[in-house]
Amino acid sequence: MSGLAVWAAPLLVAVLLAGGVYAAAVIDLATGRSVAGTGLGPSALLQPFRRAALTVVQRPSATERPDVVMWLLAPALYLGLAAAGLALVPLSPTFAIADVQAGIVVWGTIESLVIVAIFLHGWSANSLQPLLAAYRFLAVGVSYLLLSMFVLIAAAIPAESLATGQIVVSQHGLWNVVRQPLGLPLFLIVALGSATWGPLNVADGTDLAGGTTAEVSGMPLLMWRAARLAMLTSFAATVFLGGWQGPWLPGPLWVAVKTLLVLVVLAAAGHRFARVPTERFVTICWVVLLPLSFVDLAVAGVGAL
Amino acid sequence: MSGAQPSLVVHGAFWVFALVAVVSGWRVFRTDSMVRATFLLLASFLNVGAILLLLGGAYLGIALLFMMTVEMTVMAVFMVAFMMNPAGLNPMSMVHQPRVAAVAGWAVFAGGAAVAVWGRFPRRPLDPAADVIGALGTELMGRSMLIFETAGVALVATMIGSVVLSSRRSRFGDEAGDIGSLPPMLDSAAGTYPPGVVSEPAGAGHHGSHGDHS
Amino acid sequence: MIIVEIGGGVGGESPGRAQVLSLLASLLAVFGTTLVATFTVVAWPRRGAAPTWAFRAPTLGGGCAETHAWSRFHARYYPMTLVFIAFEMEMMFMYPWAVVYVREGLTALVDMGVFLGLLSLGILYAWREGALRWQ
Amino acid sequence: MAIGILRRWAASAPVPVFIARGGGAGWRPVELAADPRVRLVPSPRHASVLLAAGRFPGPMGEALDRVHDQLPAPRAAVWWTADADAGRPAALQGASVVPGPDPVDRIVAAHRATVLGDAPSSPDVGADVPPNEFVGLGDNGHGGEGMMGGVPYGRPMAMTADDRDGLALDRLSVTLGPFLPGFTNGLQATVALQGGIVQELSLDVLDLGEGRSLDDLAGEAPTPWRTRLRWLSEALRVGGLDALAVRTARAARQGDEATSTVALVRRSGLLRSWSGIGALDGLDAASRLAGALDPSGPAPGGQADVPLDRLAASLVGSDWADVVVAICSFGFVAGENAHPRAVHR
Repeated sequence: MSGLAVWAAPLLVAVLLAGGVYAAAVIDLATGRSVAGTGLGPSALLQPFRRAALTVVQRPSATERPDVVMWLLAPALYLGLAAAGLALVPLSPTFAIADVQAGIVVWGTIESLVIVAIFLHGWSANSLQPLLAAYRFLAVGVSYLLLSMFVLIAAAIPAESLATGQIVVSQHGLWNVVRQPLGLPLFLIVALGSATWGPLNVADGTDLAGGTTAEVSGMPLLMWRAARLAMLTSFAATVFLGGWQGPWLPGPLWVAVKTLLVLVVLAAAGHRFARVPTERFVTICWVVLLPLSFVDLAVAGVGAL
Repeated sequence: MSGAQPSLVVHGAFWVFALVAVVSGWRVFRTDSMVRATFLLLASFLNVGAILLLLGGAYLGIALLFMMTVEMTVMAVFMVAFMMNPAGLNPMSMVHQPRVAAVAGWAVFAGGAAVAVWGRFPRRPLDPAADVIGALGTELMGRSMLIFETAGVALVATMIGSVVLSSRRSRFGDEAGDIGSLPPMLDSAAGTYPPGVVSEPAGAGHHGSHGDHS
Repeated sequence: MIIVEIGGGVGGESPGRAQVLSLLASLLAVFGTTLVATFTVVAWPRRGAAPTWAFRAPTLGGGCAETHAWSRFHARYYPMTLVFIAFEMEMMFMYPWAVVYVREGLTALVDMGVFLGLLSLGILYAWREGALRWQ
Repeated sequence: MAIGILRRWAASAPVPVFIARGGGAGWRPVELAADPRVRLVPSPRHASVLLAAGRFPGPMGEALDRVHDQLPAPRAAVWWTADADAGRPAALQGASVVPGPDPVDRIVAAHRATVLGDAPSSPDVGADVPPNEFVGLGDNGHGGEGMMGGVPYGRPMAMTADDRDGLALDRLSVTLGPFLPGFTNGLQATVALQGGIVQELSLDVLDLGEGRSLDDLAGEAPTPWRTRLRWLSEALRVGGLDALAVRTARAARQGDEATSTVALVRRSGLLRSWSGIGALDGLDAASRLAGALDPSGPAPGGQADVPLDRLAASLVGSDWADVVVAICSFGFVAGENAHPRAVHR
C-alpha cells in the first residue's frame, strides 16, 4: 500500500495544483478587471491559456554569463515547494496527502526555501535589476518568516500537535479565525510575501522592470508565474478557517470553497494596495507585526488554559 | 506495521540521501561560485536532515532542514559580500591549506568510522506510538527548563553581540553628532573618513525610517 | 475508505512508524516529482540558433553596464539577518513547547512569558541601535 | 499540429507590449493600457512587440536598438510616429509605421503575423560580439586572470570602493534608461551603486529631436487633467497597481473626471508608501502625487524647470528603487508638453 501512496500522491497533488493555479489565474484576472472597471466577460476563462501559450512560444532568454543551473532550478524549486505545501493540507476528516507529524515545521521550512528560490532566481541572471530585487526580497523574506512561525505555533497550542490534521480537528465548533483573530491576517501577509504578490511584490515589481523576472522569458517565465500562483493557492488553503469542517457539503468541497474565498481576498488585496517600501516594511514587521504575533500567541495561550 | 527491521524502501532512501549528502558536500569545494558553494552545502545538510527523519527524529530532522535553510541563506549574503570573486567568474580554488585539511578530514573520518563499526550501540527500538515531540516538550518544561531558559539568555546575548558588532550606530556612534567613536580614517594622511560618516547631514539616506513608529 | 490507504490518514492518535514514514515519503515524493518535472520542462533544449550577444546584454532599459552585476554585494540589512538567526534558533524551542502547552498549563505560560520577554529585549535593543535600518 | 494550435492560441493572447517613449510621445502611449487587446509589460524580455513611440535620434536610437535586441523571438517592432522620414533607427528598419492616432490594430497585426510565422521575427541589429574581446584568454578561455583580473566572459568585474558604513565593497557603474518604467522621455541615469544604494548619480536628457508630437498627430490637444491621468497611470504601474493603472488609462482616454479612481488611489496606500522619497524643496514623491490627485492642484508642466542636477544630488544615498519612484513623481511636474531639453537646462 505504501508503494501506491508514493506514486499516487504526486499525481493527486499535480491535479490539485493545476486546478489551483488555473483558479488563481482566473480569480486574479477577474478581480483585476473589476478594479480596472473593464467588463468581466467569459474571455477571462480562456485568457490564462492564451497567455501561457504565448509565453511557451517565446524564446527562453539568456544573459551574458548566467548561472544556468541555478536559474532553471529556481522555478522548479518554487513550484515543488508549493506542491509540498498543498500536500500538507487535510482535505477531509480521514484524508490528507501527507499530514506529517511536524506539519507546521515543514511549512516553515517551505517558507524559508521559498526565500532561497526567489533569491536564486534574481541572483542567477547576473543582471543588475534582478540582483537588486533578490536582495531586497531577502530582507522582506526573513522579516515575515518570524510572523509565520508565531502564528502557526499559536494555532498548534489548542491542537496539542504540530500536524495540520490535528490543528483542523481542534477547530471543531470554533474556528481559529474567531479564536485567534490576529492569526489569519498575519498569515495572509506571509502568503503575499511568499508568493511575492501585490503589496509585498518586492521581488518582481515593475519599479525594477520586473525584478527577478526582468531577464526571464519563455518556458522558465511561465513556470515562475505558475509557481507564484501555486504558492498563493497553497497558502489560501489555510487551516485557519476550519479546513474541511462545515455543514452540508463534503470535506474536500469545503476546503475548495474556502481556498477560493481566500484567493479572492488575496487577489483583491494585490490589486488594491500599493507595494510597500522595503526598508519601512522590514521595520514595521519587526516592531509592529511581530509584537502583534506575540499578542496572537498570548491570546491562544490564555484561551487554551 | 512497525517491523524491527527497516523496509527495503527505507534502506534505499537512506543510501540515496547519504550519497547526495556526500556528493553535494564534495561539490562545495569544487565550485567557483560562493553562492553555489553555500547552497550545495545546504543541499548536503537537507539530505542529512532527511536521514534523521528516516531514523525517526520527526522533529529533529525537520528542525535541521528549517534551521539550515535559514542559516545558509544568511551565510550566502555574507559570503557574497566579503569574498573576492564571489560568483566565480574567474576560476579559483575553494580549498585552503589542503594538506592540513586532508589530514584532519581523514582523521575525523577514521574516528567516526571506527565508532560506527566497532562501537556498541544500545538496542532500544523506539515505541512506534511514542510522541517524540511531546516528550521533547515535556523535557523542556520539566528537567531541562533551566537549560532552556539559559539558552534563551545566551541567544539574547548573541543578538546583542551581533548588533554591537554590526550596526553602524553601535560601531561609530550616533549619526546626529557622531557621539561615540569614529571609524578608522581611510587615508590618515589626507584625514578623510568614509563618505557619510562626518559631513553627511543627519538622516540622509535613511529617509522615512525614523519616525514611523514612534 | 480506499483513499485512506492511498495517502495516509489524518488525526491518527499514535501513528505507527511505517505510517509516519509513508507520510514523509508521500511528502518527499510530491516535492521531488514536482521539482524534477518542472526542471525537465524548463531545461528542455530548444532548437534554433544560439542566443546572440546582442540578445544576451543585460536589460537596463537601453542603458549599458560597465561590469558584471555579480559583485561583492553590500546587503544593507546585514545586522538584521544576524538578529534574525538568533531569533530563529530560539523559536525552535517553541514548537515542542506548543505541543505540551495544554498539558503543562500555567508553568508553560510563565516559562514562555519569560522566554519571549528576553527575546523582546533583544529586538528592542536591535531597534534602538538601528540594526533594522539600512546601513 | 499541436504546435499549430499552440501558436494560434499564442496569437490570440493579449499582446505584451514594451513601450519605448521617444521625442514627442509624452505620456500619451501610457493610454494604450486601456485597450484590452494589449498588455504593457515592464521588461522587454516579456514582450512580443516593441512599440517605439515618437522620435529616436542619435543616442536614443542606439538605446532603442539595444532594447529591441532583448525582446525574445518571435518579436516585432512597430513605430508610432509623425515623422518617419526623419532618421530611422536600425531597430525600426523593418518596423511597420503607424502615422495615425491609435497603433493597437497594427500592434495586434504585427504580433499575429510573427507568432503565426507569416512574418519573420525582427532580426538583431546589434553585432553578435561580446562587449569585450575575451575568447581564448585566461585559464579556461573565459577571459579572466587571477581572482579579479581580466574581462571574464566579456566584462570586467566590479571593484571595491569606500562606503558610508565603513565597509569597502564593490561598486557597480551602469547607465539606466531611457526606457524604464516611470522615466520621463529621454531621461537617462548614470549611476554608481553599492548594494542597491546610489553613491553617484547624474541625470541627463538625451536629444529628442524636433517635430510634431503624437497628440498633434492625433489632432488632439489633451486637457491638463487628461495629461495628469496619463502620468498617473504610469505612476500606478510603478507603484504595483496594474489594474488601477488600466482604470486610470481608461479614464484618460474617455476624458472622465475619474473621481472614483482617484478615491481608489488614495485608499491604496501609495501616498503613504511614497512618503519621504525623493524630497526636494520641501516636497516628496507623496506630496507631488497628492498634488496631482487634486484637480485644483498645480497644472502639469507648471514647474517645467525640474532641476535635474539638484534632484540627482538629493537622491544620492537612496535605494535605486526609490530613485525610480522619485523620478516618476517628477514626471508629472515636467509634464508631457514641457520639452525635456528645456527641463534639463
